[in-house]
Amino acid sequence: MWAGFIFSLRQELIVTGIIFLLLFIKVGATEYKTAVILNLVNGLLLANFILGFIGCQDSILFSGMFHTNKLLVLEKNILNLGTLIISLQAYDWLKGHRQVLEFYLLLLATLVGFFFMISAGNLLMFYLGLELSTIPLAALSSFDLEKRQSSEAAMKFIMSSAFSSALLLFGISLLYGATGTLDFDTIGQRLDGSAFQLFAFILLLSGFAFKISVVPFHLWTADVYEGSPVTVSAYLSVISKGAVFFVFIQVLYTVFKPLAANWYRILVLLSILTMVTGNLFALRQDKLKRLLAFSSIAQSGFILAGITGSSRTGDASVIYFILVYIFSNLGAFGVVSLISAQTGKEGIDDYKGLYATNPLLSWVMAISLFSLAGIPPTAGFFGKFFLLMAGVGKGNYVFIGIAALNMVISLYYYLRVIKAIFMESQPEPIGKLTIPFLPNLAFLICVAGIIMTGLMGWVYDYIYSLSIGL
Amino acid sequence: MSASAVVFYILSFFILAAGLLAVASRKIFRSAIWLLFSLTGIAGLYFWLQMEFIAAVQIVVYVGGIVVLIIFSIFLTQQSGKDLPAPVRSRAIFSVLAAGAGFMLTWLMIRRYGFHPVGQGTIDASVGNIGAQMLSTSEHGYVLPFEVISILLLAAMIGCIVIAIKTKPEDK
Amino acid sequence: MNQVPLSHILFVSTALFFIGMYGLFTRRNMITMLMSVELILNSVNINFIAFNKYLYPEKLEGVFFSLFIIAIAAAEAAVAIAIIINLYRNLRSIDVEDANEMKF
Amino acid sequence: MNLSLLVLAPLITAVAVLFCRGLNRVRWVSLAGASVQLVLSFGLLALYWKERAAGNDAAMLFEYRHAWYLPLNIWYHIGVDGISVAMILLTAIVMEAAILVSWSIKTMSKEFFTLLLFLSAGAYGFFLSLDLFTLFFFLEVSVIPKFLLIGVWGSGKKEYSAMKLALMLTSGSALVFIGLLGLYYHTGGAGGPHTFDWVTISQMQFPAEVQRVFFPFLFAGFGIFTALFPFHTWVPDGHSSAPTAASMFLAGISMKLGGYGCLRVAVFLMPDAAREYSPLIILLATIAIVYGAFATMMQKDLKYINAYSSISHCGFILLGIGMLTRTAIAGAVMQMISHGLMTALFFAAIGMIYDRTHTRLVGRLGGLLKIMPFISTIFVIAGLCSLGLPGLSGFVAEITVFMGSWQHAGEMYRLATILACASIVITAVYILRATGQVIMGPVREPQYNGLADATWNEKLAGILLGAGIIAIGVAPFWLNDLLASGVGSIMDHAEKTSIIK
Amino acid sequence: MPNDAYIALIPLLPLAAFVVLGLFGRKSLLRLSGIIGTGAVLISTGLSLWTAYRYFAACLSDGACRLITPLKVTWLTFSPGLSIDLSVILDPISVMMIVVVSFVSLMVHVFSLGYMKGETRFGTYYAFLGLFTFSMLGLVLSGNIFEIYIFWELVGCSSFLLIGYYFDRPSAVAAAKKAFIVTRFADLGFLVGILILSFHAETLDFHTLIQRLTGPSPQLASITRASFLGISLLSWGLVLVFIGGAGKSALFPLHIWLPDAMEGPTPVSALIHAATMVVAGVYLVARLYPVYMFADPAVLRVVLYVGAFSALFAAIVACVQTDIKRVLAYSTMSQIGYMMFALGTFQAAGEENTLGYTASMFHLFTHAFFKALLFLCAGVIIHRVHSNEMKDMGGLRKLLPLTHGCFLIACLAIAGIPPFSGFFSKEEILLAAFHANKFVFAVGLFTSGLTAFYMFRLYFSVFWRRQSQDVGSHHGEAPLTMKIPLVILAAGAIFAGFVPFSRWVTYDGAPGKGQGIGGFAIAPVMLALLGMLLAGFFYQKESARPAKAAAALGGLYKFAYHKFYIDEVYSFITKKIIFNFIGRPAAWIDRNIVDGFMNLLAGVTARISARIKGFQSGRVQDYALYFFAGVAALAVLFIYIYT
Repeated sequence: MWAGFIFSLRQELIVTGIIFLLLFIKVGATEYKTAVILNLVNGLLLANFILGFIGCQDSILFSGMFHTNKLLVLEKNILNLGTLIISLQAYDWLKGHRQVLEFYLLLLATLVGFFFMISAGNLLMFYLGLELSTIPLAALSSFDLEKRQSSEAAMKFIMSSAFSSALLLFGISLLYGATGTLDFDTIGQRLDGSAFQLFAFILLLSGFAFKISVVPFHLWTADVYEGSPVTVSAYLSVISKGAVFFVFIQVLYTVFKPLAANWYRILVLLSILTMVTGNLFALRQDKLKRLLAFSSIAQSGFILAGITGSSRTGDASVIYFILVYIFSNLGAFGVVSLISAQTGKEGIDDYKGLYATNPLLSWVMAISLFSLAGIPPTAGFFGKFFLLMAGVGKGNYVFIGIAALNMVISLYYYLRVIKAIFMESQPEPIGKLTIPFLPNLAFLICVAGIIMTGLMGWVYDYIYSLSIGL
Repeated sequence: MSASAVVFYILSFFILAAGLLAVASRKIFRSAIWLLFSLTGIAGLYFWLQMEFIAAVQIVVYVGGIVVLIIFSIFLTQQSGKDLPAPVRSRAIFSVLAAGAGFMLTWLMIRRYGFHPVGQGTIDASVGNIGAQMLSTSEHGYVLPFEVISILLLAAMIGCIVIAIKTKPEDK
Repeated sequence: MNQVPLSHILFVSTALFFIGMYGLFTRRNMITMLMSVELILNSVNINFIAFNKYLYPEKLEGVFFSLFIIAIAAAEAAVAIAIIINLYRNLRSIDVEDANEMKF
Repeated sequence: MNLSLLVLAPLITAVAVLFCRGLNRVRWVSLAGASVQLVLSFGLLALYWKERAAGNDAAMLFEYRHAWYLPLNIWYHIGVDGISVAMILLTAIVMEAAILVSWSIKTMSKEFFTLLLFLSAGAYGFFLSLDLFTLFFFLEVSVIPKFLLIGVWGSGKKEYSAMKLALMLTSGSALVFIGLLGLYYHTGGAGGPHTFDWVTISQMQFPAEVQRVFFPFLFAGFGIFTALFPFHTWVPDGHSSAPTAASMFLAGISMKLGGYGCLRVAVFLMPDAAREYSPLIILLATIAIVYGAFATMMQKDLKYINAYSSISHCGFILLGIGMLTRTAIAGAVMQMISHGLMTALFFAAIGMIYDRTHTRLVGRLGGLLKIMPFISTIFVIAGLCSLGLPGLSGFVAEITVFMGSWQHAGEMYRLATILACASIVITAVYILRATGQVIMGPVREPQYNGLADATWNEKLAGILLGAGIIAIGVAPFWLNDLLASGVGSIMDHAEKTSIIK
Repeated sequence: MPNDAYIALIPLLPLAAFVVLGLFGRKSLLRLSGIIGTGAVLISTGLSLWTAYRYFAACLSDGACRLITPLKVTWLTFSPGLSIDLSVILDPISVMMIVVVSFVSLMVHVFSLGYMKGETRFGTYYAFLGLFTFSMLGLVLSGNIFEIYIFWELVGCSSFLLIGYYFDRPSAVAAAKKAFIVTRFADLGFLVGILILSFHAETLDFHTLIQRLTGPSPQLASITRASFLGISLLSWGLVLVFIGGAGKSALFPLHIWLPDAMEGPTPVSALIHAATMVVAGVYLVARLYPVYMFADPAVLRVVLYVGAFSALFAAIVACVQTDIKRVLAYSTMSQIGYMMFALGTFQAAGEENTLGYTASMFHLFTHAFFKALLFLCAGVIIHRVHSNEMKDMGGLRKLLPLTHGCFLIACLAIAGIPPFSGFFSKEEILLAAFHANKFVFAVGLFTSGLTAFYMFRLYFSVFWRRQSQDVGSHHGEAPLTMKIPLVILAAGAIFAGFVPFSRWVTYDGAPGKGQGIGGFAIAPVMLALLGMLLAGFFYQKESARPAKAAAALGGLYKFAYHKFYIDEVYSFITKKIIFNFIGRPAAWIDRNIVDGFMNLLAGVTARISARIKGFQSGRVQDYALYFFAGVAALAVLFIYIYT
């Protein structure tokens, strides 16, 4: 029995194990070399990622608080992969940082939080997972300790998320009052679509919406992304968002199935708002991180569109897109991170003439942005296509038309960056940068992922075989 | 109206009034003290609800922990005696409107929804029961959340240390 | 206590919730904002306890939930205060209006 | 024949180019790759003829299917009919010529050739696709290479043009996208799965209201690619800012993607709607033809002249498609090929002139015939082809469109045909103005006197395209035969599935 | 006649010359190009004559000329029945035309050997000549209406290339452009005409087309039933085809290109703009003559009046021009007007009159000789004087005796003095006109007087007027290669009239009756003599008489001198109206309205984006407020409104 227990919980346990290992090093060792630690951690993360693949069994533990099945394991593996890439990319930045161990402790704590959130079988576990992933993240936002912007970002993040989880909690409490249970399965049976439950649901939804930066709950996003260290922004934009999306879709499709007609309308509205607002704001940004922040908001809108499809295709497309999105967004953030760590430059104008000095970085950036924009042959194209394809499954062509239009708008600002990199020049372009091995590896993974994921249909097939529909 | 009810209404009034003063007072210390009162009032409410353990936790954590922390940080960051800046006018108006309208809306929802007690049993919120459930892995066992929150607290602690600790300026 | 209907308790919690929200919206001092958050969380706690007590007494779900909320509120407050203090070091102010360097 | 080779050949070449060192090797590898494409496409032509001669009268030959996204029923499905073979041939010729004229690219030549080859892979894929998803995939593939080619190696307000082109073309794809999804979700009516498969869809009948809703999306979407009025404004800026090879590709191939898509997807799959919307199509096409021609008259920059004239000429494609008669559609396809060759040649000549004189302004050029007879000759050939001189491909195509259009007996259609015919006069005016100014007349600037004529590679490019033009112009019957079965099946389909009529 | 496929060689040989010279004529074959071009045409001419001999011999033996289609290749199929076939047909007029074309072309080729000697683009010149000869021969041999259109365009193109031969002269370039565009404009009519006729006749083949549109057939019924603006489509089609012909044949008002076309080398003018291409319009109408006859008589009346007016108009203008080639150009226009109105005489008076057809073709035939001769003579003169202006000439009869003689013969021929060739054909035309329409007859008569006047005005001005003149440093009149063609053509100009034309060339192939001219000829000849005398009176010696006469005529003279300001009207319409009111607005609209709209969309998006930036105020409390507002809005919206 214990073997089954451990096996089912192995992803959480491994990460927790790494946390404790690091904690012991922190407490035990007095002198250590940052580079060694970084290599060690990355090795452990790699091992973690690989171990994630060893089989899986569907099980429900702790009297329904913890679920696991192939889909959830896959989702966690996706997050593992993203974390690994981020960690590799953070190499440059962390090498100059003194609290490397703490960084990883916090980061992995959030990862564990996401895992528990994904596996949560009741609202309490969900809430704990959410907080476990939020509170350390707020601390991480502040990790550029001397930078005022970093502190400001952390403050905005913790205040906003405190407020949002307060609303979420209020929603949960009302839901509890209405149904008498915290258990996901039981809640689903007791929903009747009354106004009160709907209200509770909207409060709950706002909590989710906050995490995935859905307009109008997105306002923290840009400021926090801009102020936080690039690595943390990247983590926020892909891992945090991806994990919450995983849970969100699970919750919508199973727990709130009885309210499907209601949330469909809400999501359509929010999706449109999110895409439009995200794009309109992204249009006028001059700083890359901020631009990527708004772009990630717009991407959330597209993902919502996929969710509205309420079908297996929808679920599969969302998961697939998040996988693709991890590669693409991390490719872009990786470049920003590297350049920011080595030169401190983060404005679009600073990137003018980058191609002349750093062709490799430029191509990584370009390919990632193309993928974000949904241009073939990058995987982003497939991801967006399937999302919207799922979204249109309900016959709402106007909605998808707006989405398609938004893809055009989004192309504009992605191309602005490309334009700066490839076509424009400036008197003092960013000099030739050396790319250490680990970030280089990360870029390789991202680019390979961007190019291969789309062309190899079996990835989607596999996800589809696990996915659920309404 | 029974004495119990009277106690409840007095407690309620106390909680709300203290809460209101906590968010309205221009003196930050007073504000903190009003918060303390309000939280204590809530602990009283828990007592009134016969949730002694929760009430105890409320007092220990909030009154003994959080409020102290807050006061401590006030000392760190604030020159005492100075009035807090007045809220931005327009935001104050909108906030009143939002909070008021939100309250109306929520209250309307709650009022309309007839809550029906489903279970018949009585609640056993004794320390022993809570403790047993907290560490149980079987039905109604909360060992997993308990473990999770321990990681959370650990992480929070590390976070606080990293952020708040005064690092010595690196070899300049 | 049976003479007090559930809705009255809920009234208290809801009112507290929005009082806290009002505070969060208007208090310019970050620490007082944090205090407002605590009020909100407490209102939620009251909800959970009341529901558990009044409606679903056979399980202790509400009680446990509020216990965890209390713990998390503490952790959150701690981290938030750490962040605020760090911000104060950089900004020499804890007026939230001053922390708007990043916008638009 | 394994058709995927056509897509793979340029891709492999592109990768090979990336690993080349030195300008010369980059050039030669690219040229070799393009030549392989050329050989492959001629081989395809031969095999196609052989197959047809052997009596294989399947609609599509050399079909190949491979499951791609099985849960969504998306397949990689390719195959050719006469129309695709012709378009592939066109692509191969234009690519070869484009590589040849790009010999002078020295900055970032590796990237340039890679992108160019990438473009051609997209075009082949598009023309081969029998699955609408694959088709859309390849349609979109080319957006970014175009953007980069224009923006990096272009001239003038290149960034603006590149951006405009990318955005407008993507808008077109967005429309196509909605149309495709509409089709997809209305397939599988009999309980079968939804499908993107062109062959399967072509055996279905969509209800009239479905066609009515989604036809405009598909047609306008593809129309944007082929300069459908009023969505043509990317054409002048895009073409004129692009480097020579990219202009050649843009005008020669890229605009044809739209025409091909209109025909293959919009009209073929929704014939009833096509019939219903044909007055509108005709109206827009006529406006494009006449108005484009008049606008061309006022242009002063050679590239703008050719770009605007492309709008006018592509109007013929849409006119032919909109007329929905067998001859008109055959004419439209011929016009695609003819215009592809002709405009590529024109841009090549303009590029060569610009390389030497560093100006494209008509007013600053003059008397080039004396200095560079070869370039002038291909310029004149392209010009004459453009104004529809018999013996060159333009004539064949336009005449076929006119004959076909006239067969549509509605009065407004007749009027449109006459107006379209009238454009040949305007075309003559602007072509002769340009020729008269640039090629003829006294040498305008003394420094032009020492300029050299075309180099071997430029000559080869000119001869290749010119040979294509003349081959079609002198002996159009082979092209006509090649296209006949494809056009025939389109028309048969259009007649068979007509439910509104 | 079996085994007639060799006829295809007649046009193909010059084409081969074009291809060879076009590819290699610039460098390697530069020297040889004259020989190659001339050789090819020589063989063609031989074949043409042989063909003509065989064909007319067959006519004689059969009693009637038949239509023969020795060759037919499908070139482009539009739809069943409608296909462009490259075919070769032989009938009296096509046979007559190949003789004329190849013969004149040969003369010009030979003449150019001397005339163009030393040109750097000698090879190109012969290449273009070859292209033209090919196209023209193809045109006359066409058996398919679209085929004729193809060659029609090709002759237009080669005309363009040859007019613009001196491409570094802006005037030549302008003239070439003008010629192309004006004829293109007319071709538009031709094209639409073809579309109309072929659509209803369901064929492009001349023979079938004529059969279907002249006899009772469903096709005829359909085309006469269909009408536009109250006129049947048959009439429309024919009028449009006629417009095409009128453009090529420089009939009023589409004549403006012809005088300018004289910018080309003079032998080219002789070939293209005098003898062959410009009569293509006449040939086209003649080819469709049965249909014209069958259709609404109003159509032929259009032909009649346009022809007559052009004849008169051009003659008047020719009287006052000072450029020798322009005089000849207007004279050409006038003569073509003759041919055209001769075609129009049918049915004009309400009775059948097929003489006009034969007369027209006859005049076309004779005109080719004397007009080519005139131009070649003009070529010799210009070659010698290095000027086109009559004022630079005078008294050349001593200097250029042979040319003088030939020129005189040609003038007499064109003036219609017996027994020169022009006499016969012109009398026949006048006779036809006399039977058809007295008014047109009067115009023709008057024009014939004018013709004599302006030709002899030219003659006297060039060869007499002054004593003698010493120009240039050449010795001798001209090289042999230039003289031989003059002599041969002069012989043609003298004797062509004696060809028993009406026996062979009739509209239905049956031998004509050969009406006697007899006494009818007196009036025209007298009038011609009067014109000659008048010219002699004014121009034989240098005097003030012309100036006085001009002063006396005043405005009319000035008007005629400026060609009645037709060019100015055209340039006003094109430059001012079309460019300013259509072209410029179109370009402007495109940049500012259509494109502006696209840019506006982008601008609006950017504007909205700038407007809403305030939401992202950077204040966390605002964010919370919006957050809660969002929740409240969602709640209200989806709980109370959308349920």
